[in-house]
Amino acid sequence: MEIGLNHYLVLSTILFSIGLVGVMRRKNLLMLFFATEILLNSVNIAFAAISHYYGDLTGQMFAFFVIAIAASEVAVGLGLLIVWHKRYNNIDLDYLNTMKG
Amino acid sequence: MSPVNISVESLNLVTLAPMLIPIVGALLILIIDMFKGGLDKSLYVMLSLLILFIDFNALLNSAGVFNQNGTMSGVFDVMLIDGLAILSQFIIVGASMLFIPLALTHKRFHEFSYPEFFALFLFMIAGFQFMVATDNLILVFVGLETASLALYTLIAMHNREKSFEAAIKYFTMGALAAGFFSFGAMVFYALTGSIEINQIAAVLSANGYADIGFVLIGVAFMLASFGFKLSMVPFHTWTPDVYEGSSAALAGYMSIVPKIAGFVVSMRFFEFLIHSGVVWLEVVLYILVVVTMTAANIWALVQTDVKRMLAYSSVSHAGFVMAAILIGTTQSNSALFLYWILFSFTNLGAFSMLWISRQKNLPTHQSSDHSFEKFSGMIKTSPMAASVMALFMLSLAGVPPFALFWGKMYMISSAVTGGYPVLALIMALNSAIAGYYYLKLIVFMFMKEPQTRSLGGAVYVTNATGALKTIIGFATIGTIFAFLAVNPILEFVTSFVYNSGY
Amino acid sequence: MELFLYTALFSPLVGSLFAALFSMSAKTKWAGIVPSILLGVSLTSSTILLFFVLGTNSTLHVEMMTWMETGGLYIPFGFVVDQVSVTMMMVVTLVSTVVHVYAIGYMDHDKGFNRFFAWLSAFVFSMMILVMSDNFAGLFIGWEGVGLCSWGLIGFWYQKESATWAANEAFIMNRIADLGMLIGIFLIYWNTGSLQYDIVFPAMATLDTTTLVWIGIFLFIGAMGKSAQFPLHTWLADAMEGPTPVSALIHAATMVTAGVYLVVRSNELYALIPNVGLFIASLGAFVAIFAATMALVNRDIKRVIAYSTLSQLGYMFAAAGLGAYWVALFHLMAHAFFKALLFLGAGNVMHAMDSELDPFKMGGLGKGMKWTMIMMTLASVALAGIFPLAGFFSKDLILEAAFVDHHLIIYGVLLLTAGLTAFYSFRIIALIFHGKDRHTALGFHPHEAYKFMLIAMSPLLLLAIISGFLFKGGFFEMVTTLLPATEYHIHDHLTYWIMTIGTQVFVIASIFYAYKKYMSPDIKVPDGTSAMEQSFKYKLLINQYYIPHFYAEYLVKPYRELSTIFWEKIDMKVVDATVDGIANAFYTTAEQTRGMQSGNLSTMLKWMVAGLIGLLSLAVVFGLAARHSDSIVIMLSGLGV
Amino acid sequence: MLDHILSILIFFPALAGVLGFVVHKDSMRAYGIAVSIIEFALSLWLWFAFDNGVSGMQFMEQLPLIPAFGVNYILGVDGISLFIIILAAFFTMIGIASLTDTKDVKNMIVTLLFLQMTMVGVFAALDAMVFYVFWELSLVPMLYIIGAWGGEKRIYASIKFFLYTFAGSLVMLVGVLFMAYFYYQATGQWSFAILDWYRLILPESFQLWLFAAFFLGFAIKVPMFPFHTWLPYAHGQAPTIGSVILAAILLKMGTYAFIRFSLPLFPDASTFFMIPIAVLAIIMIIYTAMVAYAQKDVKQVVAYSSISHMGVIILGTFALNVEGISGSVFLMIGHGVVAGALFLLVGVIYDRRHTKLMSEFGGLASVMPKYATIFGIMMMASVGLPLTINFVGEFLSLLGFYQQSHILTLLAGVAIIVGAIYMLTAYKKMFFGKVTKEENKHLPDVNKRELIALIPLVMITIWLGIYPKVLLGPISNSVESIVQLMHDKAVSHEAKIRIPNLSEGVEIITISQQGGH
Amino acid sequence: MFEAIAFYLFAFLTIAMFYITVTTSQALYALTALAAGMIFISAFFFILGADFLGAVQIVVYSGAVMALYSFGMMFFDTTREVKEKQGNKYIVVGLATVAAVLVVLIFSAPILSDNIIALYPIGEAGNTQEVGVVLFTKYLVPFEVAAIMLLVAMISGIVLAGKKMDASLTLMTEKEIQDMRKEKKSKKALL
Repeated sequence: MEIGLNHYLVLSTILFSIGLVGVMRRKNLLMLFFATEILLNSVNIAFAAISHYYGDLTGQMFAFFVIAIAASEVAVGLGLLIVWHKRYNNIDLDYLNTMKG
Repeated sequence: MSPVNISVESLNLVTLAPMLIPIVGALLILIIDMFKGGLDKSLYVMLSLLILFIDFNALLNSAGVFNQNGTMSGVFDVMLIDGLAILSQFIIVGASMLFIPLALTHKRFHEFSYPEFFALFLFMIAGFQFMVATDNLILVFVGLETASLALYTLIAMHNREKSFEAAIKYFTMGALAAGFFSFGAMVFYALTGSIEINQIAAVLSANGYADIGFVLIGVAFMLASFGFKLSMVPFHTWTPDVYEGSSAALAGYMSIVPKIAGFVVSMRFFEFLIHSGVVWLEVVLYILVVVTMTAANIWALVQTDVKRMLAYSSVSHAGFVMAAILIGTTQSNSALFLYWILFSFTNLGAFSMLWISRQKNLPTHQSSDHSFEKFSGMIKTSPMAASVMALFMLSLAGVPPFALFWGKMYMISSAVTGGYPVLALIMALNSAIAGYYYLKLIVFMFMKEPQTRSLGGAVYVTNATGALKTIIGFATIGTIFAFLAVNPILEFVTSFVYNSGY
Repeated sequence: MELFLYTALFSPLVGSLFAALFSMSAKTKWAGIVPSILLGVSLTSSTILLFFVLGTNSTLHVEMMTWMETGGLYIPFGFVVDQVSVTMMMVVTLVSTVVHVYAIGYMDHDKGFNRFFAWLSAFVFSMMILVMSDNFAGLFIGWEGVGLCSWGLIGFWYQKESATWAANEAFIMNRIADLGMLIGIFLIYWNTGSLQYDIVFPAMATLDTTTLVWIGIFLFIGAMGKSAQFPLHTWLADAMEGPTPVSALIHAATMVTAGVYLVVRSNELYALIPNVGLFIASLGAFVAIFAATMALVNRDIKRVIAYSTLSQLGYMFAAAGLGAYWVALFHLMAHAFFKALLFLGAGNVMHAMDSELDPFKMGGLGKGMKWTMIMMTLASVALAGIFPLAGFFSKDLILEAAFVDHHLIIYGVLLLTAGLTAFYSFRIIALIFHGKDRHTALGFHPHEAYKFMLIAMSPLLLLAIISGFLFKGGFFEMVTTLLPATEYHIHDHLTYWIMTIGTQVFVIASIFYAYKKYMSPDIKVPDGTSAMEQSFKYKLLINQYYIPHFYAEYLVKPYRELSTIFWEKIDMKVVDATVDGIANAFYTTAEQTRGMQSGNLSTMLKWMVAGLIGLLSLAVVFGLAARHSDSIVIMLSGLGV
Repeated sequence: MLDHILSILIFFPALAGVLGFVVHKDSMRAYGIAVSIIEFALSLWLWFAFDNGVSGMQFMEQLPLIPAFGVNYILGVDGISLFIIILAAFFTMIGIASLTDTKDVKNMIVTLLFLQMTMVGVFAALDAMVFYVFWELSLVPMLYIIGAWGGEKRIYASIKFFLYTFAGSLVMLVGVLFMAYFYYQATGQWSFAILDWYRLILPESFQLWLFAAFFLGFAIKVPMFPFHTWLPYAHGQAPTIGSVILAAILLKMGTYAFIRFSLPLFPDASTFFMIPIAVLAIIMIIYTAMVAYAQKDVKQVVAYSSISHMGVIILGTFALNVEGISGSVFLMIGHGVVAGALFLLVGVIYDRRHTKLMSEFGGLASVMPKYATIFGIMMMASVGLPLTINFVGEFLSLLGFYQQSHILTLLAGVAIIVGAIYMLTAYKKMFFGKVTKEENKHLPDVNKRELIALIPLVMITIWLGIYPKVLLGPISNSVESIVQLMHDKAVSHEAKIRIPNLSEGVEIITISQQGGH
Repeated sequence: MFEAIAFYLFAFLTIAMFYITVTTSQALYALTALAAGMIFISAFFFILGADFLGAVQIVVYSGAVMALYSFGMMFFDTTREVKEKQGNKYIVVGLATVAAVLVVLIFSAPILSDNIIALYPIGEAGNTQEVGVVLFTKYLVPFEVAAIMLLVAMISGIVLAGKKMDASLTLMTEKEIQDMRKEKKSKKALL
């Protein structure tokens, strides 16, 4: 049977949803960041697939930039985590609770 | 594969000029720091100011060109310099110019002691400028992320618990929003094979919106993503925490610049959908606008910290302005810019007032940096500062003839002319609700007794320097005499918006 | 002549202002003398005007200045001296002059001497405006003005709770009537386009009857208040809390007759609506007997006289209602003289008895107060209508008028009232001046009033005696140039004589009965134990038919309670609470939902996802609906939507 | 200078207020008095220069403000606004002159001067947006006055005052914008000039909605039942000067706006809503009078009496004929004088005893005879005794409305009864009877400073009661032109009948509505 | 056929890997599973003919990003089991499932891709070269901006994670700052 664009889109969606689960349930910030990577990666599959089926390079470009963005985010995110961890010696988001209301 | 032949003229590189200037400036700062460390912040402030000044002039130049030739595109049609781009860049750069002198505080704060702060700041401006000056979703995304990443760092550099917490929260939610954005872009790419908004619009209308389900999915993701950036309820949850965590000056800045960038992109993206009669979007935007305005307003009622209250208030203002995109007429879009220009004066002024009263350590009677109690009886100890603060509050509440009233008035008028009478009414009534919390501060300042009279008025100007006072003076004059400026601004804005086809 | 007009009108005002200058300083004789002299001036001017009117048989009409002018409305301060108003002017100035002079003595020891004269003269001024105005609005000025002065004078002794209460009652009750009057004025304006007498009355003829009836009724409501007709009569008896000269001037001679004056003045209107006239007459007759019955048992001299006034006002209205306007006016004049005299006499008695008013505690006062006794007796004779005193002529005419017009019930009632009048008048005369001395035992040492007070009263005495037979003819001549000149002659001479003599006999019999009953040495100060006092009739009468009680219980109290309910329950708990409730609703919602901002990053992320899901579900619903819109339309149409 | 006298009248106090910051605290009162006397003199000059024969606007000024959106700075006065402006200047003067030892007197006077600017501005503005600006701005100084110098619950009262009126006027703003939009639709030009709007005839259905929007803003300001509950709080908590100005001037903004906007812009809607509004007005009159009767605090009595009187003003306004409207305008001035004076009088006793409860007094007439006299005169004026200022207005208002409805006028006329009830009762409680409280036995009578403020008010009360023509002439002149305008503009048959036609054949230029909404 | 098998195989693998990533309580497992999932994704890229993208995926993600994360993990000492307080699981799973179902519902429908013009059609010249051309013409500006972004990220990383953030000037009083400055100077002088 033919694998069509829809297959890839559905796969992408499923992966994205897994990412969402991760984002929502993770309390450890580092592992939460993993989930955000999943989000971006799932979209990349779709981009590549669309690019393939439409015969258009733009999708690959987008995927390329998404990767770049993901990488930058990791850098900044880790930086933030490190500075937090140095001070408070944990990376559990339940401790981020000084502000509310 | 044929070789690529491109003439430099066709690239229209001048369109890049306004963005390149801050980038070059940022690099300059980094280089200066490399050669000679430990220079005083005043140098960097002035340097940044100068760079922004040049940037502003470049924008003036673009504006002149736009006036003559209309919309420009450049560098393989990635750059799109239309009226919206120019107007929003004016706001971005102008607000930045007002913001940067706020670094010259009397007290020492962590971030300003490091030149990286200024470099990142300029990079961020460039990021926002790129974001608004294109209709290519890739560049929007990249510009947005450049700016956001820099912004997260700027927040964290304030270097205390709340600021880290704020930065992490902002960052994490930003990452999720980035995911939404890319997914939304993907859906539209799947639908139209393009990631340029013009192209998307053209293909969609050529298809007659046959795949309305897909369109709506894409719009939903896009709305969620911009909803985060523009702090629409329920994507707004970061706003109060982040504003509270960052320094007052930066919070004021955040309430203006990132949002105008977001508004411009949303305008580009949603306007054509609204005009194509996507009823769903109208309904959803209507709900979002109303809920954002109202909910943020009522949450602001119960705040105990002025900065947090202002955070909710700026959420509400954003909701108010979002109505412009829903209404989608030239008048409403002009109203958006008018509103935001006036808002930036007032809001920056208000946050600056908080900024000059920022103490390093909290006295016992204060529950937070800018708790309402702190301002008790301010009129008795420092009447001038209290009057100015009250002025900003009244302006935010929309009491005429202060700046924001004109924006509100024009915005409501655009709702009226756009055929949204009920929305106009809701907007008006929300202003009334908002009146309460702005008044609350006035009540504390003017009608209560000072808690510690011994301190005198010093506590309210502990951070004041000539630079800060100048900025506040600017904002004050702008707020009071806005009625003189409204006409030129309005004419300018309307012609730009109209000539960009919005 | 205009000069005299203005002099007559404004002298009292000048006097009032003069006295008012001293109203906050210690008593000075001048504050009494100057207004009295100025009233004398006013009296003189009025007299000159009277002779002018009589002599030239013309009227004087001046317009001082514009008062209000807007739209179609034009109201000047205009004054007219014609036969009717000049009569009133004479009565007013004459009685007031007498009362002023009398009051100099009467109020001699009062701290508020100066204030008293300020009020009293102001009253005269208002009354003059009332009678002299050439339009309804001006009349209304005077109307309210006398009300104000009446308020100030009834409540003159403001330390007394009962006095201030009575003052307020009088004012408020008059206001109720004034509303009627005001509505009448509005009706007149919107139907005739003016308020000037000389425009309004000719125009009346062209109006339809319904309108006229309404105008007539509303104006009469106004008159009812001022003249204390049922059911607005209770204030008059309570008004006796004021100093006695006030009662004499305001509540006997002048102000209370303003209502009669109004009806007389509007005779052209009432002539067009005889049904209303009949109603007025019936009400008048009813009030006449109603008040007389209350006077029978009352144990307060002044109140008895007040009820008598009320009763006589009933007579006047009966006359006016029957179209005998000149008769009404004539009785008004005669009544003013003898009733003022009666009051002033009562004042003397009060003065002598240290403000004691219960005649049962007096008795035998005639010995020490001869002149007072004579004056009061003569006044009572006049009141009773014995030939040849004033009352005979005026009252008899009213009876005749009723008889001639074949209103026999009214006639009967009025006749009966005449007998009652005689009885109660002489009841108090007998109790006060005759019989056993009961006051010495109670520690009173009565003495006669100042000479000049008695002298001041003498003109009234004279007029009470002679005004009837001396003036009747001339009066008729004069006023009938303005008023309908109906002569009431019973053509059958026999009937006439039977009636006249019969009435006289009846009245005299009543007098003798009164003397007989109340001169007996057995009279004691009643202590509420006698069988008579226990009887229902007595209780009904002494409690004024329970009408004041009814008002207090069923009007005043509910009003107060309703006011409190309005304030505490409705204004605070409903109206204001709604407003606050709306505000609080926002606040409470905020308090309850602020938990959404838990500050926990995970929750925030969940909210974001939830928002996305919300949008997505809307999108899917809408997308499916759009995709299947055709089938949905079919389904809906199948459901009959 | 006469060309710009209105601008001078508006901005002179504001400028003086700004400069006032420099003046030393001890000399501030003198400064305030001097400034307000100059302002009052200027307003009198305006009156002097005013041409009584002209029914339209005079001393017009026009400056572009936001021409792109049709907002212009247009000023002008006619017979309706002229006297309220003078009254505003007068009361500011009286108010400052009668200021007792207030704390922070400097702030108070500066605030008052700013307040004066907004008050004059409201009545002089002929551009809806400028009008709105001053209308809203007037809330701010008042908020401060109540909130900073008020009684125990001053903050609650001031916020309630501000928010309530603010909310109402925001709805009104929507109405204003709609109106401008309709004008734009009809003519293709934006304009907020009232005189331009006068020439626009709207279909009745539009009128009804717009009328409702304007009504809410105005009704809260007046305040009409059931939007009145802010007023007792505001009055109860405000310092004397605040109450005086609130009652004398600020409330008049609402009724003035009815005449300036609602009537001529929406004649059909005015006719349509006439009866419901009259019913509301009657409820105001009777109900609040009864509530006033139940009060224990004399200031609240006066406060509720204000509402009751405003009801009569509303009734007169909606008589839609010259008599009624002239009467209501006159009553605005009359009630301003009388209510202002009564609040001043309450202030006098409050200064001495620091209580306003009537049960604390009694028998004051013998202790303070002058005070009792002046109070009595003002009370009688409030009750509407002829030859006092209030009577003229009440009489004309009721007279006017009688043409429209007999039975409602009869009900409204109950005002003169219930008014007498609460006023006389209050007076009796305070002044009559014996002096029971020891503290009251040696109260000083009104002093010179208080007399300076009160005597002119008494004189005006009586002078204008006897000779109202000086005011009534110009007022009815201008009212006539408004009534004629309404008649000419009226679309519905009902309105044509209800609104009298004063002169046949006068045609105004009308622009009919093109295209629906 | 091969394509289908490959698709389903890798689809299963990626889903499994990512599932592990979001559910396991062992940080190390999560990291490893994430890395594996990334590599499996690159397989899709190769299947879809996006060779360059596949390479970048492996290099950037599996290489750079993963390396960063593992450094981070060592720093945070999260190699042992991670304890996380879980709130309401149903919300999490429910929301995600609903999202998936909704989107899949729409996505299962075919896209009507009329009127689509490929702006940069994939030619015969080989993926990498084509990508290069497009990247350096059309997407030159985004590319350069991305460079800036990486620079920003770098600066941010250095600023945040470096020593500069150790002492907070925001919280210190002026006097403490003066003292610290002096101390630093004296240290430098000693060195």
